[in-house]
Amino acid sequence: MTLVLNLFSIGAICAGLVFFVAGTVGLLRFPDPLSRLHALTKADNIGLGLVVLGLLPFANGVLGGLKLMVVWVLVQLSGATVGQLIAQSMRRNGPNA
Amino acid sequence: MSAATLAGLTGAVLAGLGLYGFIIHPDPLRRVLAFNVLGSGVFLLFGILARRGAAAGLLADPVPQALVITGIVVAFAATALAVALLVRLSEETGRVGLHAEVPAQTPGDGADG
Amino acid sequence: MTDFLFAAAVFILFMVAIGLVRVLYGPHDADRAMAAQLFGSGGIASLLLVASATHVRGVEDVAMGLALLAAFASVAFVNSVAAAGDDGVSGK
Amino acid sequence: MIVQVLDIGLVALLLTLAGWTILARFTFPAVVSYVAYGLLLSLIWVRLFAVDVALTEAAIGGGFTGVLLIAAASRLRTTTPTEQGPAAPLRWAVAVLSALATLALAIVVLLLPDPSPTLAPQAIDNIAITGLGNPVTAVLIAYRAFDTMLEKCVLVLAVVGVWSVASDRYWGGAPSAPRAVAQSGALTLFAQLLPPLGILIGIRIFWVGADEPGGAFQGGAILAAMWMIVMMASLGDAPAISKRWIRIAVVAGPIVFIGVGVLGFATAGGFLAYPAGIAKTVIIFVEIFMTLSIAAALPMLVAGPPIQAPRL
Repeated sequence: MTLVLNLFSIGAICAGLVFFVAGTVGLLRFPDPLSRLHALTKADNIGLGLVVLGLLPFANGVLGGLKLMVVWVLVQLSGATVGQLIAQSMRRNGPNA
Repeated sequence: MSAATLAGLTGAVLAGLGLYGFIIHPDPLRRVLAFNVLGSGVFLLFGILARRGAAAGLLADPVPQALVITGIVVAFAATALAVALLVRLSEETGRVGLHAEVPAQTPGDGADG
Repeated sequence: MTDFLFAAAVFILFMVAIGLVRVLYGPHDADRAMAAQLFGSGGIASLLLVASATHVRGVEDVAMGLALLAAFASVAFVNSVAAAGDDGVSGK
Repeated sequence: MIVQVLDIGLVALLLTLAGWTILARFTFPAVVSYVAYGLLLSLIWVRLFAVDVALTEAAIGGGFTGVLLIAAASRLRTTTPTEQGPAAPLRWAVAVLSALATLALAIVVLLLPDPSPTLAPQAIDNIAITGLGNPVTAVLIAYRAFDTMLEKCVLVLAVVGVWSVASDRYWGGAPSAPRAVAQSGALTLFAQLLPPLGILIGIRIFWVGADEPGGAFQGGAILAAMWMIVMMASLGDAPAISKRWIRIAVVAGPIVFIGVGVLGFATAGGFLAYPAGIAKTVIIFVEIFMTLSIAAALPMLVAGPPIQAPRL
């Protein structure tokens, strides 16, 4: 059982790592600010979500697991909001203000 | 080398870096930043004292930790005050330097000067 | 397993650190804000991994604090851009 | 092995960000570097097993300092550029001086005894008297209560200082928080969703502070952040500084703290001594007011001096 859980965790966390790589590559390689924004707001949310999923089996009781979920929800909310705001701001004022 | 010693040496480098920036930057906001870097370096030095003082089942000595918490709060209060003064100075004089001999260009209104 | 968690934390930190190049070289201020945002998520992920590997009490609370405040710097950036945009100011 | 890699990586990244903060040519990249630097610092504090400090650094370094400095950087960029920095020879002299300071500190770090003298056993031995379980909170609120009281007074003085920078005609008016010019849908939604969760987390961190990492300052800072996001989204205005409630809220913590301290003469035979038996109740009572004052003072520090004429 532990082995299965460990394998599950390793799988989920590794998948999360891939998304962080994607976020960074997108941020560095995409040609304009809007597509860079697109790359990173997707990547970091899913990446963190998968890492949280992988850590859930080791969570410190129900409360610990709940806290991990709350962290993910909060980052999700922040990422979505910031993505919207920066995009709006660039459309209105240009990327440099 | 233990994590604590590494953090301590980092604190020493940060303090030096902060000191350098604090002296050479003509822009006061950059000096505020440098001063904060200097401060965080000093806090890290407290951090290694706390970590090396692990005893009695605690992973770090609580006294330096409490001092650092107090220090972080006071540093923030000082930063906020400095920033308020800088913003006001630039509104009043239209510049952000600290040199007194440059005459101020048309202050906003005499009553505030 | 502990080693794997540490290694994953190192990897994520390394990845988001590369993204920080955008903070320095921009070219736009929006890119700098984005890089800081990515660094925030990566930092939180590393923190959770380290917490899970070391079993220090209360680290989830630190992660929750960071996650609550993750958007604040970017919101301040967007707000100040909007405020300055009214005056037609540009440049660094 | 991998742990060393992590620690060295963290330190290298921290130094890089500090270097950018100091050496970057323009102010805005320097400020953004500093925000990332603050986030990284709280990771380092976790590695030093100082979770209470990490929480404080997360709230202050990650949140408040970032908002304060980013708003300031963008307001100051409209002013004319400043004078030149010092010439190259002086620059080198300063670099040598700073390197010597670093060297001296590094020698101290390497020469200090390891393990160092510690007060941890005393902190643990006497903690039962306070009724607390978190030794850091015990130091802050009981053993070194005097420091904490003065720190809260510093916060009040800083708020007074920031307010008194105001121009005469605006005295008594409202500051402008670093807020949106117009309401935006996304930000409005965010500022409506975040506070319920954040207030819950803030109160929790305050409450568990007696026994686990957390406490009045960390909890108060998170509550303060929730008030600030409401102002930043233009859903609520910063209060006029002549309002009585904001003034009472800012001074309540230190006043109650000093009051309880003076009562200590009568009940426990000394300033800031807590009566035996009900020490924890008294401590929680003081902490509630301190949390309130912190939640009121921090956003006022970020909002800056009043810039609107008072409505008469």
